[in-house]
Amino acid sequence: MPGLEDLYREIILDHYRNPRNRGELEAPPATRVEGFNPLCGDEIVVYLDVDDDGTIADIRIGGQGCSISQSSASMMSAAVKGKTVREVQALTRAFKGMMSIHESSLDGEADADSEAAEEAAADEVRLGDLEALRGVVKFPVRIKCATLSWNTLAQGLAEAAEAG
Amino acid sequence: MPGLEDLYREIILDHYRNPRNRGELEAPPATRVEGFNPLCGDEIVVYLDVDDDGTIADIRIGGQGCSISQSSASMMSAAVKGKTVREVQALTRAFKGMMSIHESSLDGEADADSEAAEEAAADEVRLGDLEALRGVVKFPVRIKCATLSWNTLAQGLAEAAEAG
Amino acid sequence: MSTIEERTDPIDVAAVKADFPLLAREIKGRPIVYLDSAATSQKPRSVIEAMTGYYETINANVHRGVYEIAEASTNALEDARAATARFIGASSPNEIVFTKNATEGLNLVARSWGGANLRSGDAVLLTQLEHHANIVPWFQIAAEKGVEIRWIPLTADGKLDLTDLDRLLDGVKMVGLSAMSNVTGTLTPVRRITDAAHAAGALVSLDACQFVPHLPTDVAKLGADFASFSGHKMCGPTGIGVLWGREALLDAMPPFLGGGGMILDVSLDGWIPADLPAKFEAGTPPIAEAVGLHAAIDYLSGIGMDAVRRHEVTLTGYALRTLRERFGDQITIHGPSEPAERGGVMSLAMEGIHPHDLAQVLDEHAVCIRPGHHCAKPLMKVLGVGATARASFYVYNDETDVDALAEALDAAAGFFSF
Amino acid sequence: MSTIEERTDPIDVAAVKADFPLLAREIKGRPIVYLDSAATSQKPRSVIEAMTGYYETINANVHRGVYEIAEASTNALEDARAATARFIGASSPNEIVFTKNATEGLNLVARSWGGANLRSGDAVLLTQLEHHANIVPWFQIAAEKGVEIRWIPLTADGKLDLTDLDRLLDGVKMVGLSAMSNVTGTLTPVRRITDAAHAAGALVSLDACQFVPHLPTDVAKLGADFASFSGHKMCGPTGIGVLWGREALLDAMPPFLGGGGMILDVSLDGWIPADLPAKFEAGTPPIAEAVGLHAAIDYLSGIGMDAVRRHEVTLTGYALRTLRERFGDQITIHGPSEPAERGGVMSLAMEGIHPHDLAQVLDEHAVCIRPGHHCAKPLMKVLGVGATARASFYVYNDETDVDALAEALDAAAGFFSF
Ligand SMILES: Cc1ncc(COP(=O)(O)O)c(C=O)c1O
Ligand SMILES: Cc1ncc(COP(=O)(O)O)c(C=O)c1O
Repeated sequence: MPGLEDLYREIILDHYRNPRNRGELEAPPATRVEGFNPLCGDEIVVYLDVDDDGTIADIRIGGQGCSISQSSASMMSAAVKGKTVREVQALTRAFKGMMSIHESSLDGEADADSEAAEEAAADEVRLGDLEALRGVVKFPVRIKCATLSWNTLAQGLAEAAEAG
Repeated sequence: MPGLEDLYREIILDHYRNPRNRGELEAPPATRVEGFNPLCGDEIVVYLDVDDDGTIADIRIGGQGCSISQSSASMMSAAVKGKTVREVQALTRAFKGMMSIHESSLDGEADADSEAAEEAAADEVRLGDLEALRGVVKFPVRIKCATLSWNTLAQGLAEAAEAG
Repeated sequence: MSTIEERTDPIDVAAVKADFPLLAREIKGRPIVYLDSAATSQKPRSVIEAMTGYYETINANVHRGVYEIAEASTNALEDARAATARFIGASSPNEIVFTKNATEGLNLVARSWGGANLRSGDAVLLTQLEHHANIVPWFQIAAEKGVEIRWIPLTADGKLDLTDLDRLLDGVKMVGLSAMSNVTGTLTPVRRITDAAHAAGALVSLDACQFVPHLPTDVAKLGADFASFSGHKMCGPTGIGVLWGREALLDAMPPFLGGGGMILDVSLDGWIPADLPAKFEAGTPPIAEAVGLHAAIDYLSGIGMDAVRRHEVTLTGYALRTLRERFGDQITIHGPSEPAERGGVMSLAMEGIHPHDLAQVLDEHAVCIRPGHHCAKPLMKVLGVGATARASFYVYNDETDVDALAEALDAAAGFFSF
Repeated sequence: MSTIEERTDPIDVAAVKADFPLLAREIKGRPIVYLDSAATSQKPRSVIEAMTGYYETINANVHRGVYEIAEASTNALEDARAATARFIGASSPNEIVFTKNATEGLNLVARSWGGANLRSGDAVLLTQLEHHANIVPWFQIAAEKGVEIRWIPLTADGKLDLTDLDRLLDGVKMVGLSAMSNVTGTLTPVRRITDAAHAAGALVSLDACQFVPHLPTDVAKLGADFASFSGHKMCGPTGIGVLWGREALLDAMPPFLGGGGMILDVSLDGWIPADLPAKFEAGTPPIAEAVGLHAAIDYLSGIGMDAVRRHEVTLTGYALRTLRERFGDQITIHGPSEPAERGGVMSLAMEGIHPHDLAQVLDEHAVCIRPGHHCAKPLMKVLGVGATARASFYVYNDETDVDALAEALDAAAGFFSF
């Protein structure tokens, strides 16, 4: 049986208490996207500044929510800042692959996610600190908390690409 | 336990096979009303010719349905023809009183009906042949078959009164 | 534990019967002969126990709970959705909306799809053998929108008359089609009609109420766009139905009922609907009922839907032969004469005996059939009757039930001939 | 047999608890502490057994069957309707419409009454503590009809601020009012608002979801015009809800869903709706669920709703004292501070711990509470939070449950303070 320490790793609580890149960017020129977790009320706002050469020049995080959603957003912001959009896409696939549950999935996402996992493996992406969130998989209800910021980021990148 | 012979008395089957006053009247001048039993599809059409002095000069019955609804309509037509509207109202109360079930009623009709029974007793109405339908009460599902023609008649009298 | 996993064709009906507690009952001193499965089916022990087990061990509201039984309850609901999707060949659980019954599903299509897509001057095409549940919702939206309702007529033996189909389809945006009549048992040529409808630019909302419980169902092969059915006719509980729809269509449709669970956000100024399938499931869903439906699907799958269908074809053939031989001209059996063209539903007319009276006498013999218009009054008019006496079979019926029916019909004929 | 008929005040909670099979469960090696009855209640054995008994002995479709079990099934449904009418002081069983849940009832009022009676320029008045189920349906019909939505604001301690009530009511045709908040437990002054609404020519649709299960209910005394609630929150099953409405209003309203059972006649040219309550019950109703609801009503009546209410006031008082003493400034308890002004629902905020995380730790202690917005996002905004951690009590909870909650909160505070 998974214990709380599988979920609330030290580094997660650290990001929760001291969130990185917290704040806002003026939008426009930056891109602003909101994400909701309709089940628990978590809200994430991602502000993105993508360079002309496709690099994430700056990122800020707003919103509120539980330790998992907030620390995941914080860790994400640290992980993607300065990376190219392509690199971020590979990282997103890797992260969502890690978050996939291979038991019967709630909404058919699992298959897509496990494909993502394989692609990510092919990308040979290093997750680094993000590995700390691996324990979330043992608490399926919380997976959406951990992926909310990444889904919001993906939407933001799509919007930034359209706008640019 | 009630048996089929309680329901299908000889006289009922006779009225079913040889319905009295079957047919139509030209409407207008006659009043024509339709009644449905939405549960089983029985349909009764009553044609009424009410005199200026409030006597039912003529009545005809159309429609189709089970032996209980058809024989009840036939017996009703025989019982009311030539009677005054007041007499028919008393007879209707007496009949519906007989049809009331004193157990828990399906739709609250029982209370109204048992009041009707008391009033009818006060009226000292003689039901005559209509008594043969008393056994229907033991088959609650069939009560609506027996009362359909009487409800349709009541509606017809109301419409005739308005028109006149 | 199910006792039916190892069964091979033909079905061991005695063993199946033993799975259904109610079928062990006696009525008026005789073993019950239940021939009203078209109205609702009986429930196997495994279904009843699944719901009891749910209430006794994991009952909790779904979706928003973190605690163990709330998570188990959510999983039970979503597992039921996935099982339902597999059972009918849906391409994703997102295509499965749990409703309260088939009627709600058919209304949802008329209101949500119809509300958004029908315009004044459009036409909706129905068949004359539809159940009121696939008629009245279209009347309602048609009155609101100024839409014309057209009808596919019937042949003398109760099949769809498709002679004029292409002309009828002209200008039609939606076809409401029953896959199998609940009165005559007629199996309609669903694929032929869905192909013609799509060619004419129309969609098809299938009333699969009598189909899914009795025949192997693959919505992709049927070619329909929506299909609605009820749990209670397929060995499952009351209080739950299913609407299946193509994901892209459901995605584009506005929500139906509003409330908890179907929103992404609500403020004083407005609201944003949630994604599928939550968008169409406002309020607490029928959770225990979904668990029961799942058990029913497992039960039927254990027997095998092919075996269920074969069994019913054989039994229907036996019934048609028996009744015709025994009662000759005294009996009319509405609908197609070939068992392969129909399901195990037969509407009977006995010379000189009203269906209501017939059912009453049969009840004395513990034979449960249903008299009435069966919520298909337009079809009654076509058949030229006010009501029929309907006997319907399921996987737990066998030849002894048909024999008991014949005996009781004989008794009724005797009773009303004196 | 119920074991509770003889009980007198105070309630023998140990005996009550023993009536609920799920409450005998262990979670992670500890006895379950179920504090989520505002989401759904647990079910006593008598309710579960009533449904099993229904399926095993009289399962049949209702209304149109002549045979013995069909008649028994019909009677069971109508007996449940009559019992429900008595339980809430309705003046006739015709005023009781069985729905799938409270949400459907609230939607029915908005769509059927609102569809027929609201005009562009009219206003609908809601409160800021409404559940989405009494908000979104009004947004939907308002968008269609060009109707203005207004809001009764809240005071700092989560009560309705009625200062401007008369001004707010000007031009209002309908008030949507929760009798008790599912977030703060606030009991609203229903009678005061129904009187003011009627004086202003408006009707009131009451969300009685959290009220009927917990307080003696007399719809006549409350003065409302409609009231909706769910079976599953009052010891009954999922899959059933109740809409009560004044008979004259329901009579005048157009039908909602179309289908079998709600018609008097259907032809190719049109249809005639049936009388109450059939008019609003399209399709096969939740029959087994009505039987379960009836058993739940009998169970609650056996204890006595006065006793239920007194028990919850006492327990809520104990909980408020215990938590305040133990956690002081570390805890915020939203809503009215006096137990008499509230139900047994409390939304907690622990300093520095998000509700979601709190619930997660509590689950380790087998304490079941619910984090989230509780389908009341406008209220969350007023409270200035994204979510709350909600604990809610029912007749089977006692002081040991409150103590277990306090213990677990303590552990959570410890866990997140390192
Ligand atoms: C106040 C209130 N209104 C409405 C509802 C909706 O009830 P249901 O989900 O049973 O339709 C609930 C429960 O979730 C509630 O607490
Ligand atoms: C063909 C058909 N359609 C629709 C229905 C309606 O199903 P339900 O009453 O479960 O909504 C039925 C059953 O009564 C049916 O037989």
